[in-house]
Amino acid sequence: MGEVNQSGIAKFLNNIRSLKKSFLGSFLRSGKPTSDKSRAAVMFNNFFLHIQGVKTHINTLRPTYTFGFGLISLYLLIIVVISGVLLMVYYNPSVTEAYNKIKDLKYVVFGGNLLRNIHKWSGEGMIIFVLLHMARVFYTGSYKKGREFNWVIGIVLLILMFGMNLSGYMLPWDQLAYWALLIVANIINSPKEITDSLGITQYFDIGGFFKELFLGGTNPTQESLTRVYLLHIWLLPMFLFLFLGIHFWRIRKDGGLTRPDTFERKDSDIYYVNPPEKTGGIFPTYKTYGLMELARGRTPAVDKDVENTVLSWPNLLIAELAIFVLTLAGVIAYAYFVDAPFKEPANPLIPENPAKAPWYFLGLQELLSYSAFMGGVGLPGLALLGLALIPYLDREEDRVGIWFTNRQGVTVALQSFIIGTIVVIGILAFVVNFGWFRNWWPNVPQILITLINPGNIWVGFMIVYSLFVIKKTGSTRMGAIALFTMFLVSYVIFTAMGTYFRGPNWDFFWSKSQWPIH
Amino acid sequence: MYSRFYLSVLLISGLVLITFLVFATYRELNPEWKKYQLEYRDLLIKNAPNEAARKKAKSIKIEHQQIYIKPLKKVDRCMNCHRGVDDPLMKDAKVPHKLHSGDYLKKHPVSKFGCTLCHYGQGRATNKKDAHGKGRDTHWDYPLIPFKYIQSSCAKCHDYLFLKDNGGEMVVEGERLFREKGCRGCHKLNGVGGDLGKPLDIIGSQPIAYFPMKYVVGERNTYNWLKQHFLDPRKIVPGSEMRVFLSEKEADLLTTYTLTLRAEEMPRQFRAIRYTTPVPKDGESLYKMYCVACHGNGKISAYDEILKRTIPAIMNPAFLKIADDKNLERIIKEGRKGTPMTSWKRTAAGLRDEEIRNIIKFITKDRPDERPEPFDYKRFVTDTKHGKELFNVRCALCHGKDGKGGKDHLGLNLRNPAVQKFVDPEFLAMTIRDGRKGTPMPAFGKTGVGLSDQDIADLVAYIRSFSDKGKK
Amino acid sequence: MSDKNPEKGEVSRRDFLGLAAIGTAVLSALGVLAGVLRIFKPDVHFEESKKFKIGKPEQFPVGTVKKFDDKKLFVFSDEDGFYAITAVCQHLGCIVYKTDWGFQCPCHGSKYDQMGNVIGGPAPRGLPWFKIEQLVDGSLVVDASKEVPKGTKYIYV
Amino acid sequence: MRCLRRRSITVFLFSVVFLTAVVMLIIRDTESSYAVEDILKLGKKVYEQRCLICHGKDGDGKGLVGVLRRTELSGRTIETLPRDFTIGVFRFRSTPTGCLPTDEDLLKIIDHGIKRSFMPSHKKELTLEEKKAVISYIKTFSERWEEEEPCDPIPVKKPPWVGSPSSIEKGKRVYKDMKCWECHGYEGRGDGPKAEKLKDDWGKRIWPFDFTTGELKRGTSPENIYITFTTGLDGTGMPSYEDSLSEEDRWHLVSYTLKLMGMVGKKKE
Repeated sequence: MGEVNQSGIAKFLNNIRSLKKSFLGSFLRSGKPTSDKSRAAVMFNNFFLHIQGVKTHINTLRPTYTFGFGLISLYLLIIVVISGVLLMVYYNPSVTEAYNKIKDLKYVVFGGNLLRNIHKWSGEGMIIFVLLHMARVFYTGSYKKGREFNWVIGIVLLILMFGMNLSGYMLPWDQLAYWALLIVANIINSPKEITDSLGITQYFDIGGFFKELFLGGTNPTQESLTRVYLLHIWLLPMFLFLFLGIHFWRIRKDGGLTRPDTFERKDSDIYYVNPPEKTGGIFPTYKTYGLMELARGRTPAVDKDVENTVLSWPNLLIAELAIFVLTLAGVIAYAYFVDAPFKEPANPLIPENPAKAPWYFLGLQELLSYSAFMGGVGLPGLALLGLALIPYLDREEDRVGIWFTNRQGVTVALQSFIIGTIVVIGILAFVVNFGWFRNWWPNVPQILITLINPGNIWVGFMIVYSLFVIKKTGSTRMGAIALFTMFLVSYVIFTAMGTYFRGPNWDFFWSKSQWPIH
Repeated sequence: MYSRFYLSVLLISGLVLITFLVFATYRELNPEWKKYQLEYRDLLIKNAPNEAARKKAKSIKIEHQQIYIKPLKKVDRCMNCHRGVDDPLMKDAKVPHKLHSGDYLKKHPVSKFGCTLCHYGQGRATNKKDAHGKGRDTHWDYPLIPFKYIQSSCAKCHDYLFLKDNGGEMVVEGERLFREKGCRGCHKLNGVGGDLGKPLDIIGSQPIAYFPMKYVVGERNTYNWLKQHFLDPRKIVPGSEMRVFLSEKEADLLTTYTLTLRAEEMPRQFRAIRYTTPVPKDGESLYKMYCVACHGNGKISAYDEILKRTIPAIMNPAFLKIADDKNLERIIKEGRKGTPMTSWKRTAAGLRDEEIRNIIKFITKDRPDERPEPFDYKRFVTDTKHGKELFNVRCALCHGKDGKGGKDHLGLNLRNPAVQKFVDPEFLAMTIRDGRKGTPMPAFGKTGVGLSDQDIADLVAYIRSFSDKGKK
Repeated sequence: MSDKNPEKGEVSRRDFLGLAAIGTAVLSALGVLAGVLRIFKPDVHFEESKKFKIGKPEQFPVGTVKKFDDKKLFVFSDEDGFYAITAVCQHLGCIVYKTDWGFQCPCHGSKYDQMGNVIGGPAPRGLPWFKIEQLVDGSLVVDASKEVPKGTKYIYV
Repeated sequence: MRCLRRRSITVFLFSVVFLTAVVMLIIRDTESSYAVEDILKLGKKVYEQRCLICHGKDGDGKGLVGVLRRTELSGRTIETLPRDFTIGVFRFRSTPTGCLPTDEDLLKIIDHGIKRSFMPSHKKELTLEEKKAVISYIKTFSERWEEEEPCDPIPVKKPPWVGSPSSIEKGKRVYKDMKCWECHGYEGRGDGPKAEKLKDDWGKRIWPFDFTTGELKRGTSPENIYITFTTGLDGTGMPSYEDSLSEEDRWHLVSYTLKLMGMVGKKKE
């Protein structure tokens, strides 16, 4: 017995002595990644890393291919989540307290102001980088060859991200928040414009229904703040992460990032990757495709261009880490210098003049100033639908993974950029100088304005022009490039118009210094 | 070994990140108020009367100073910089370390009242610019109140009788001016007053955005708006019809008083109201409160550029001679539509019948004893056509061709429904016959221009026919 | 089973059972969804009543306009009677202000005439007029949930 | 729609020109047919109907209406008496200081009235012949009209740079150098140090013009301001600057006056 006891205790002591080693061993099961095998195993066995392939294509690592836009968006999201959770420590979604809490955060919480700035700017940075990411995916034709649905998921993520930003904008309960909330609520209400024209509002008030759902009443109150808070911290993030999971899962299933069918390794790639070791290792490059030795898959995948892949550990991970630190440094530097806006406490009696939505919606607000329904629901809906349908309407599969597909693509993109800029600015200049129907015939029925307004004309022009491009070039991809370029151009120009050139009463001003003081 | 590009990116961004983290930490650790507190400690050490005090001063902690006033839900962090505000040793120090002037703090301990209760400013803020609320980018509606208006804060808790002898003269004087300049002729306060201007009940606590700041000179805050608009209403609000002509000092007094009109009410334990100030009920005071802004002393009738019309002289003996009390009461009670004269009855502007009677008593105190010779309008058979001809020659010069008076016309509006409805022909006829001595209205009867009674009757008939036409 | 007259559209017993089961599941899911949506809409909103007293008719002398700031409402009184027009811009809900010629919205420049009809800007519809009622005690009540046609004026004692 | 309106405007203008021509022909015809006595008789009739009530039976400005009062924007009440024709001194002339006005000057006043003084416009009420008659009648009140002849009017030609910022700046200097502010005040509010005790030639209290209050009495136009500087306002404290200021400086002063009146140099809203 004693002997057994002794040996038991000895074992136990032994276990204690080797605790560090065994714990780390259970944690890092593949040991220090020194060989190619163990490097692969690290990727394989780790929950967080296994979403990435063991090997990564060099094309993916070339910074000029992706510019890391998607990755930066993801990191911004991570920063947003962490800073958001920290902000929740102090924030209180109450109309009487929210404002004071944020003032306190600014004045007496260590780093509170910086934290808020980081949260705000990384949230808004996401908009920019998600759009850039979208542009990259589009211009490299990466929505094709089985990635169609992932593009649609991306659109869903885009909407959710806008929703997150918008709902966050309303939480400080200052003048900006209150009036933005009211404007958004009325955008939701804008189908009324159609039901009114048809005379069926009384029976079928869909706009009013959703507005009420959103506000929890008819005016922004505590109920609205509670609902917006719920949206911001729970509902939208939940769906965002759900769809984000699907997004990543699909990338992996679709074989990683797109790349040209005929990939040529350049000498300069040596700067971006740690070149594969030609000798030793378990993957003789001449012998096998993929990870047959490790993966219990059904068949080895062909067509993987395995000669041009490198191990993800460390090549991919070091790139990802670099971009993460770059993102964080950028956000903190920006947040150090620029404070997030925060105005007077909400006052339902005195509207801001001009009452502007957050900047990323000012393009919409410009459209809204022509017709509430079209600007708020019709055109954005159409744009999102059009974006989502692009992969299904353009099914040419050659030269995927190359920026602008070919020389013609560059030309078409450039042409649409120039024509789009001219036409959008022309339309805006016309509207600013001459007004629209209501200025000429005050009694024009609303349905006519809803149907024919500058926004609709622009969208109509975009569609006609891209059809024209399709006809001229005989390629749907070219039409898609034209359409998407024009979409981007108009988003930027309309947003700039709303942000910089619209002042009190939504009048045109060359600069903010010309605004009448009120 | 690893890729050079990403490693250099990692290195550079890592360095940038660390730099900014260090910067941010430094900024957080060295807020503006720390400098002031260190200065304060040095001052304490320097001024210490004995060794013990010096030792104590040396051990003073540099930390956040905060006053939380629970019943008011107020948080004041002003003492972060103004730590010496209740320290008698700091009597001769410079601002911000100076001891609070006067002996106010004896009865208003900082720990109970805080600072922003009287001085305004943003109590939560911890840097000078935000705390003082100066400039538009601080986004604070109640910036630090200028010293000359500070007494307005006293009226939050004290009554006028108390303030009169205890350092609140400006409020008391302002209140007197407010009454005597006839502000309530146009502005409602507590539901009593005219309808021309905005109600003033919470004007002092309105946010800055409520005031059109376009023409305000200097800092754009409520205080400057109020004062500059008292000095020249039309400069601040173009086209304003406010009739107020004040000296610089009077404008300051009125600003002080206006700032006491606030929405929030102090909790009971803060208030020290012992007496309610009696509201004057005599005719003269009431006349000043409600009538003087337009009618002035009531003796002269002059064309007014501001209201773009001639303001009648209501205390002119010639007018009083023919206007009896009943007539006056009706005019005051119903007002005159189409003119700035509002209806003053209980349910409109809020004057009680008794008060209106007192005003009439005051107006008619100079009424001559003799009564005018009656005209007896009813005995005439009138001819409006002839009246019209006469009107166009005799009356149109001043009253306008259509009898409407108005801009650049000396005469009053004769088409006014109130004139048509309430003024009896007898009154009109007598006015035309005898004129209004002391005003430009001449006597058209035998003593003056020389119209016959029949002519006058025709004129009256014509004037009274306006209302018939108006209806068609 | 499925090869039994599929062209005739007949459904076998088992298919029917499957369809019915799935249909029921879908229906109940829809029902649950509707119930969940209903949660968002309380029977009464936690806000001020849409009906409010504005005072006795005598308080509105003929020819006056009163703005009720907190109710976002203009009450007019003229020879023909009383009428109430909302101060909420029908475009995106800002608060309009009164001008000589009508109403102006500061946010997107909508303009309305004296009657509340749109005369400029993006507003899709005119400012609604609200119903005015009179209580037994004589005071007027505006019901902001009930619109009336433009030009409806109320005459009360 | 627009085309139609333009056509109707053309038709309207044409008929106006035509009618005016006809009326002028008729007037010229009838004018000569009146003898001097008849003219005076007509003048007297018109005067008694329209002028007597203010200007008095003897043209001494002491009519039944008496003093006219007016409260300006600044709150000061100005008392005006109707013009006394017996002295034969007139303010609003186009002739040099000390001179009698021309008939055209008087006609202009009768036609347009005097702003801010309750002298109404008689343009529509009287025919040209009646106006001329009444002018002749007014001239009988003072002996000056028999003794003197009106001088020649001063020509007015507005330079194009009036109202420009540099001109305003120069005008401001002139305003300062010529001590305009002594009466009119530093900001043109008519509240200069001398304004308190200003009296006219007959010892009646008068007030310097407050530029912020509105229109000039003779009508606000750069030309009218210039003519006021040049001719002075006889009988008041406003002297003629014909000799003491160059024509250019006077125009600069006009620019500055317009600025004070808020008519130029204002930021566009």
